[in-house]
Amino acid sequence: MSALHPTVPFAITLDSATSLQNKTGSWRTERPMYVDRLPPCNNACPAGENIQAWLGFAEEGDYEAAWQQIMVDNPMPAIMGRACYHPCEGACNRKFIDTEVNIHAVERFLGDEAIKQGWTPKWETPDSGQKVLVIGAGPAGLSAAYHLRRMGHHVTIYEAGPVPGGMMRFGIPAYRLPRDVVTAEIARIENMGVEIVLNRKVEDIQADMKAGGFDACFLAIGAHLAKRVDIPAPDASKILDAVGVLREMETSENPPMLGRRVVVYGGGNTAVDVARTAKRLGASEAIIVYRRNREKMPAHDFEVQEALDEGVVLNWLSTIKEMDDEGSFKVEKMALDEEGYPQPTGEYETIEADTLVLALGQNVDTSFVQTVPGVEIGSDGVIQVDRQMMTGFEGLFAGGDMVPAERTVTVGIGHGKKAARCIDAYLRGETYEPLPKHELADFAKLNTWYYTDAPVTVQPTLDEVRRMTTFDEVHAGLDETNALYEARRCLSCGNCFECDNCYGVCPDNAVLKLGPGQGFKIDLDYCKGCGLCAAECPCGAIKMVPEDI
Amino acid sequence: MTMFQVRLHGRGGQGVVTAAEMLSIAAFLEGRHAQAFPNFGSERMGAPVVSFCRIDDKPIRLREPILEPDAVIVQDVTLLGAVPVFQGLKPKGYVLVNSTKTLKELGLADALDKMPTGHVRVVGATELAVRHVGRPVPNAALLGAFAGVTGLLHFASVEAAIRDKFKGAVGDGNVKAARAAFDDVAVPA
Amino acid sequence: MPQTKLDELSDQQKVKFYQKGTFTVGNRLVDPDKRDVQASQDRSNAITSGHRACQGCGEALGARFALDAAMRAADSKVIAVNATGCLEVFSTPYPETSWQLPWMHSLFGNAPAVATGVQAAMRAKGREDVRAIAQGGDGGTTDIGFGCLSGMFERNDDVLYICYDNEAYMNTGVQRSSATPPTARTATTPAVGDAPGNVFGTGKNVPLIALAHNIPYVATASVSNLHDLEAKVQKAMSLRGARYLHIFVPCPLGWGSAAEDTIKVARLASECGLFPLWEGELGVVTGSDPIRKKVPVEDYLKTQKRFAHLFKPERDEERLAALQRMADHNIERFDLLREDKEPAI
Amino acid sequence: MLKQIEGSRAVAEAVALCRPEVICAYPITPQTHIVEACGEFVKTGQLQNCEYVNVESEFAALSVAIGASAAGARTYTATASQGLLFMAEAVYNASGLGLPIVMTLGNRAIGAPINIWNDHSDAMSMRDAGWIMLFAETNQEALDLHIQAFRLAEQLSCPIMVCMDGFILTHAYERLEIPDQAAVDAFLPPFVPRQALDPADPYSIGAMVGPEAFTEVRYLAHDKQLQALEVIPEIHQSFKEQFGRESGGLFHTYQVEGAATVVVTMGSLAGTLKDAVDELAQEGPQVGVISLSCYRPFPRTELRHALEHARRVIVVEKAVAPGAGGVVSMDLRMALQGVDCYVKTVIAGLGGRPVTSPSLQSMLRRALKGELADLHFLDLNRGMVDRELARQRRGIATGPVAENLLKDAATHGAD
Repeated sequence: MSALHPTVPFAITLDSATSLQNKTGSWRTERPMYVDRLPPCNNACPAGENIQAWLGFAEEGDYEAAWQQIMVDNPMPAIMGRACYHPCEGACNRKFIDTEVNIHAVERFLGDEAIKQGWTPKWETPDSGQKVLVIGAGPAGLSAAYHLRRMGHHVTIYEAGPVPGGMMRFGIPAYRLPRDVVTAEIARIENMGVEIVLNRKVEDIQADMKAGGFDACFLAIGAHLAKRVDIPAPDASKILDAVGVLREMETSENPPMLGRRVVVYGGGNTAVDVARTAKRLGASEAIIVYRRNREKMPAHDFEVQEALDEGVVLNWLSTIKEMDDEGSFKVEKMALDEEGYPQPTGEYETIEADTLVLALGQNVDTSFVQTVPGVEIGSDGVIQVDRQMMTGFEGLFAGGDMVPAERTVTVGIGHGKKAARCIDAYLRGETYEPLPKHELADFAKLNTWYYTDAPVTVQPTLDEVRRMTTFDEVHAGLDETNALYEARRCLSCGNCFECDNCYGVCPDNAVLKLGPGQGFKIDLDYCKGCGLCAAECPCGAIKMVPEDI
Repeated sequence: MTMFQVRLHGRGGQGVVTAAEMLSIAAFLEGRHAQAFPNFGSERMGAPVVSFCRIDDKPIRLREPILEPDAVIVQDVTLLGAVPVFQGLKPKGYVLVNSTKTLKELGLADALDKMPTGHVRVVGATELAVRHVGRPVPNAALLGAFAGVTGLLHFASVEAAIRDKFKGAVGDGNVKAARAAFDDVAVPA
Repeated sequence: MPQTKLDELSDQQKVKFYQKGTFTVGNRLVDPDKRDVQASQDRSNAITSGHRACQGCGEALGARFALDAAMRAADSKVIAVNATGCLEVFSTPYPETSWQLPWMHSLFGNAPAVATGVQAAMRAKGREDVRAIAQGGDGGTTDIGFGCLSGMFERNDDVLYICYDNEAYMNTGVQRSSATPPTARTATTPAVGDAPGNVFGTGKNVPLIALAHNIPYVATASVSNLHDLEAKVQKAMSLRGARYLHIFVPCPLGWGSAAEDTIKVARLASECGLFPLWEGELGVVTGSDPIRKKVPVEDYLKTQKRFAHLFKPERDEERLAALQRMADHNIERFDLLREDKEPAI
Repeated sequence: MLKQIEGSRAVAEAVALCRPEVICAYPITPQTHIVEACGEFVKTGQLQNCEYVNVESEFAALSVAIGASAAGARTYTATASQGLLFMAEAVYNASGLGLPIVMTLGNRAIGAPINIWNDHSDAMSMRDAGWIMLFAETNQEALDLHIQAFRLAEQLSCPIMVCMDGFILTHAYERLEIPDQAAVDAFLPPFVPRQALDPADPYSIGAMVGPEAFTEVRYLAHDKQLQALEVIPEIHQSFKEQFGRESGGLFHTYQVEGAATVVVTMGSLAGTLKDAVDELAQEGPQVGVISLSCYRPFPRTELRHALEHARRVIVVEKAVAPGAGGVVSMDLRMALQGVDCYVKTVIAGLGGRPVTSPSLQSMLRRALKGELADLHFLDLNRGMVDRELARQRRGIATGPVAENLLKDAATHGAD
């Protein structure tokens, strides 16, 4: 047959692998294409974390790399792993298989590990020589300062209060967020060269910017003014506001005196925080009064459940009408109408209480910006910004609870990052344009047969008796093995994780494996376009696209 | 010598084919050419079987069945009425019949009375075999008798041929039976 | 959310080694030697590119899966004998062959015997490190080659026979074989008449017949479960004597299934119970691969046009139920719904 | 070494001397004694480094042989009659793949009616299968041909069928010269396959070849047979020099020189024929005899030379092509195109019917008188046939012909 084997019979005996001359790629009407799709967790993260990427490092046991990946987007993983309400987990595709990946627990593990190991963020941007003023050392301000610093700018934070952290100290109780964690993560930002000036209240922004030679300013003082309702009360001292109570917990030598029976009015997370705090301060009864039902409560269900576990009582479908002379509160029962709005029923009951804490939300103190030309304040009392997060005053940006958005630590951190990018672009005379988002990797794009059943790892929790008496952290962290386990539950939605399925299932050997970390390539000489690789890709990272024929 | 052709009749299980083969071996041992072959058929016990043996001093080309035998050996007298055992037998040929009866008793006396004296013998080969071998296989004894009657082969050749086919005690027994038959036919009937 | 006491920290859940894609072909988190052969850049590609199999061919895939695993197990010292059939035709039309191992095609019905000859030659030459594998489709195995197959088994010749079962004579244009399931439409069991498609009460289960020969190893496998398939090839190659591996390989053309669904269809066949994955040694069933996510037979049948008449113009409830009973019988017989559903690794 | 030995066993001894590495065995009368003896040799160690495989059918026997030969082993098997037909597909395959397998065919008739006795119908059924087909005249030649066959097969990479008449040769005890091992080793070099399945040098054997090259593949198969016509005489000569015997070659001639009448035949019939023509020569002209030792390839040119002075050629053959006549005759007529002679066909010895010297002589006498029909059935029981034909013409539902003929024979005797 051939020169290689001159003696073998003609035509009947053939030299090995000669079919490589037959390029079956010509059969194809569609070709597979490797794509990166947007994982739902990333898509849901207000801080814009590339969660899947850092879980990927964690899966390999490279925790520092994982942490560094978080640090690209979020300077405070240890805090975030505790305080964030993790919308990522709500979006996680794994919940359709068993339970969502316990992302926040892994993040917390990484954050704690970083503090323990003293890891520092890696950044190599050259000094820009430009200066930015950040007003407010809360999540948004710290985040903006951190990111701006990574971009090479000089950042100074003016903080009105005596300690940095903002709502991370004054809004979230210690049993959810231990203060040493907050201190450590803020210190790390300072160590990068961010200057924090405490007890420095800004009255005249323009003057301060000029005096300090700042090229731009980011405004993030938060929302600290408690909303109030008018409840007729003979003794107004028995009515406190939640922000005040939580702030006092942090700043005062002695904890606030709330009494044995505490009523908290409101249905948000702050209401739950206060009720749980009251319990820990020795209240025998902590009652949350809320005008709608449990399903409608804005507070996160798991927090409500933990409060119930700790003995907090929920009294929903109720509004507080007035306080009588004996210090009792008259409560009207409510009923939900067809649209789910509470309507008064005319039925009343009385609740005995030593203190009523109002947890009805906060307003922004905008008094000091009202004089800045061009700055616009909306009807709801928040500052209006454009798509670049800039106020009507050139060079003045704002974010966090001050601007219209959900008020969470994570949103604040996200604002800080975005503002930093916008400010950075502004300083370069440009406009920040976010990259277009990839197509979402929804559950339908996955082939989940390939994933093993792996239920979520349960974080150990503190004994309930101790939870009711101390401010020790309720949830313990994951240990390393469990964090690894949890990271490995990630499905890698929409992005190749080198499972080799495409390489394995191609009947034509038309998928080339390029080696660890290099991914794969379709050999179009031989790919017949059957689509098996795309169909059997577990994570939806291959797309069939029509050939131009 | 001119070609000497022997035809053996018997039934399956009586060693008819082996007898022809042993005969050919004995002739071979005497430096002759010999050709033994069976009248081929399914090898079932009890069926009439014929085998042949040609002996010559020169190579044998002929492959036809033996039509005009120089000798006929009848291993089983029950064949006498059923098969034309003497068909084509040469007038001066030889006949050996395995029986303890006389030719007369067998009803052969008249048919064979033209044969030369001493060319027709009855030998109790089965009886000899039972006595010496312990089994009613008359072939070796008949070969011994054949050597004695025809004088064509030395007994030593027959003995060697028997031992070629039957080893050990069975060979010894068959040689004894053959010897007894050989001796038996040495005495005129 | 369930709760764990702090003092139970040491009792946190044990780590199963990797959670991401245990059933995938490979995984960067697993030791290379524990990954599937198919994950390796150094896999043999016993049958390489350029072959003329249809798009999404299950048989081409099954052949590479099995032979690459066998070559890994035998240090590449493998000789393959191929019965006539699709695999042979699409891999070796003059002047090109796709095989990268010594390969031979003789006839339709004699592959087991030819392999016996190869093996005998190797033994005579003292080359018992070279292993013989015979392979064929279901027609070549369960029908025309069955006599030779049984002979090879009975003599316990040191041959691994691999049947690529696509449940009909595909090479000749989809005619019924003794591996064609009831109700399936083929060119010789058309979907016409009162009971369209192949009839109930026919066919033979060659893996069980193989088992009845008391040979060292018998297993069924599927292209949909590579871990299982490769483990079985490895097991088979670790033994001497006659071994039989029956691999389920969907045929998009013959079954009327989508090319990209080949593995999915195979998966459904096992997950519904119609094609149970099991193994046996010396006449005894020793294990089965449990169903992970049980589905009704319908889910499987609906993927293929050869069963379309069971659903249109109206549902053939009676025969659907009969097929479900077949699946249920397998599930019971091979204990496919037991609890230990995770693979050992 | 001279031995008084059965033909089958002698062949087995010869095969063993050739040191085969794989032997496939399946019983079928009349070749069974050969493979039995081979098995014994392997088991006793007389034949070493040989795998003896008891298969489940003739189809498997040749298939195992195909696999073994393709893997580079010297391979042997034996069969007969129905067995050859049962392996027919593999017979073509072995030659198509160019595998030098040596197979003994203990020639026997083919049923129905089932018949275990000798003729050449089996061999004739595979005459176009691409095998080299050698016919043995005697057991000595059968034995010698096997030794030559391995050398020839391996030299050409082509399978060889060594045909020997069932029972007549296979079961005959004769004085034979069994060569010694050293002589055979000197004559037959170790097998160096032209192709072999080998993991160290993989290729694919048995590709599908379409119209674009199939004719060429077949032409090459034909050409290989033509090469054999040159190689066979060389091997014959070489064998003669080493062993001193005239076994093999393309054909044997006997008294052909100057003979106007020559009988052509194959196999053991030649011996009886030679006796017959010699006897006949006492009363008339010497008739020559040619016995074909090599039937495939058919030595057309050589036969033409040998027969160019003959005026009457009578082919006595042991097979009939119903509706056509004699198979060998057809080949021979092709060979003798342009030679001024006539070719008569005599069908003889079917299903084990004895071919006797008297019958042959009587046939030859008629031939010499020019009375022989073009197609003559030797010793045909004309009465028996006529009565059956008459029955058939009467339109009576007569049942199977074979059964009727048996009844007829019982009633009328073999007249």
